[in-house]
Amino acid sequence: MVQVLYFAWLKSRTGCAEEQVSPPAGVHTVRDLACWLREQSSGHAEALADLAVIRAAVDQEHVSLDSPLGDAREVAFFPPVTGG
Amino acid sequence: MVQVLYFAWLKSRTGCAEEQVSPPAGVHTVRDLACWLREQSSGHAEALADLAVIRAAVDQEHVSLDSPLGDAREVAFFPPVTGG
Amino acid sequence: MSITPTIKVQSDDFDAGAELAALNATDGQTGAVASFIGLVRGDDGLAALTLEHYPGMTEKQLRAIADQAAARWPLSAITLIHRHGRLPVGAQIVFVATASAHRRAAFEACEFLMDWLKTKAPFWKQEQWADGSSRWVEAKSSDDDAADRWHIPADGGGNGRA
Amino acid sequence: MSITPTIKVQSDDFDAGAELAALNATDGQTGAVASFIGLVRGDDGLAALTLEHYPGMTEKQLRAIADQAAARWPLSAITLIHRHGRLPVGAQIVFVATASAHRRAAFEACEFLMDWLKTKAPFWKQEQWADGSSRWVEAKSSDDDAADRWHIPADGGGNGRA
Repeated sequence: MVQVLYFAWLKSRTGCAEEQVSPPAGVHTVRDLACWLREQSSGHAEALADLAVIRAAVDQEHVSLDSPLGDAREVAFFPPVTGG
Repeated sequence: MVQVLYFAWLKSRTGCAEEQVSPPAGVHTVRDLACWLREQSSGHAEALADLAVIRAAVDQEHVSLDSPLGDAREVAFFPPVTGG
Repeated sequence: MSITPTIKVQSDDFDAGAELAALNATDGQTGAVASFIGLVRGDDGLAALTLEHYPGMTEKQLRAIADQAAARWPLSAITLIHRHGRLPVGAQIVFVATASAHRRAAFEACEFLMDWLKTKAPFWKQEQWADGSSRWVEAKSSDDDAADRWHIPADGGGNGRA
Repeated sequence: MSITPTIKVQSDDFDAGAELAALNATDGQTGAVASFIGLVRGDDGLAALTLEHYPGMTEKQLRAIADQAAARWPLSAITLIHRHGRLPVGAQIVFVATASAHRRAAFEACEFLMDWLKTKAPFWKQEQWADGSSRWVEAKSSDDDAADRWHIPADGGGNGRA
């Protein structure tokens, strides 16, 4: 089980701020997870359509989409940050 | 008549913060004035001994020692500034 | 000397003067305090910004950024404050202050922290317009360039800004 | 837009928070306020600094420095405060704050003003030591180098720092 979080416009598109998911065995990287999530609803498909504009964090650390999920408890997807 | 001001260690050496002087006709530049002032007392000679470490202002504007005195009303001599 | 940065993530406003006074309460070794305040600019009909953030990760990331600055410059104190929630035009968004013996270190660390906050801290700004519409602010490549000039090695924080 | 810098030369202490609040009282076009506070550092037995200045020229010079910054960067406000007299260890000496739409201009102008103050403003620091002795501080060539990096054309203020 992985907790998945969405922020900013990803959240409005998926329609949820967070959800518990159980990805199948073939999901190894953060990118794999995003691709699998796209299949879960049309909202998810829209939110995760263009992975070039999406950043991710695993257990609250910035990671590249090609990072392994390992035994991640929490994965977040979001647009590039705009704080400061 | 020119008002001459001294700051920091120049003031302790000349023994005065300011004085009115009437330099003779040959005094054209700020450097000429400094050289003439050196002859006025041993304190002045000591204060103005090394012109390489002395800065000047004419009528409250930084100038080079080779600037003409013109019709200056106020000339100041001081070490390089150390504010801020 | 190891320092403990002051990190605050809050919806409430902050008092920059009080924060500076705390930094000035000196060990006698601080000669320079550089600081920065970011404000909501009222561009052409903007009414407010709403800042969303990632609770938990935000404070962790701010602490990591402050630790990087402390490792890189000889600082005697660091304060980072970042607000979230709805912030009207003119409101304070962010406060960064750095104390050091000398001004160059204080200035550089302060700029570094701002550049790094802009590209690493998990905040997202949504613009609220006077006509009722809203829009998510897009990241600026100039902010990436600003952060890149500090040449921080990729820290797993890599991904990329493609 | 022409701005009127706030310039103060005084023996009294200043309230950096109040000065920043005044700068933040915004036209809505200010997004960034950078500021700097210089403090008396207590190096090895130093008790106080006494700052002498050139009344009349000081304020004029600070105004000229501020005008140069306003001409060079798009600033919405500038505040410069410089104290004189006897300042014990930990005391505030100088305050510089710059407001702009964007952070880079605010930071650069603030650093420029500090570098320029160090080499142009007619102040002289005398160190007062715990053992009763005193010594005039010598100008640092590193301050000249810092000012030189802004490539300001000689302004009659030339002379030189030989």
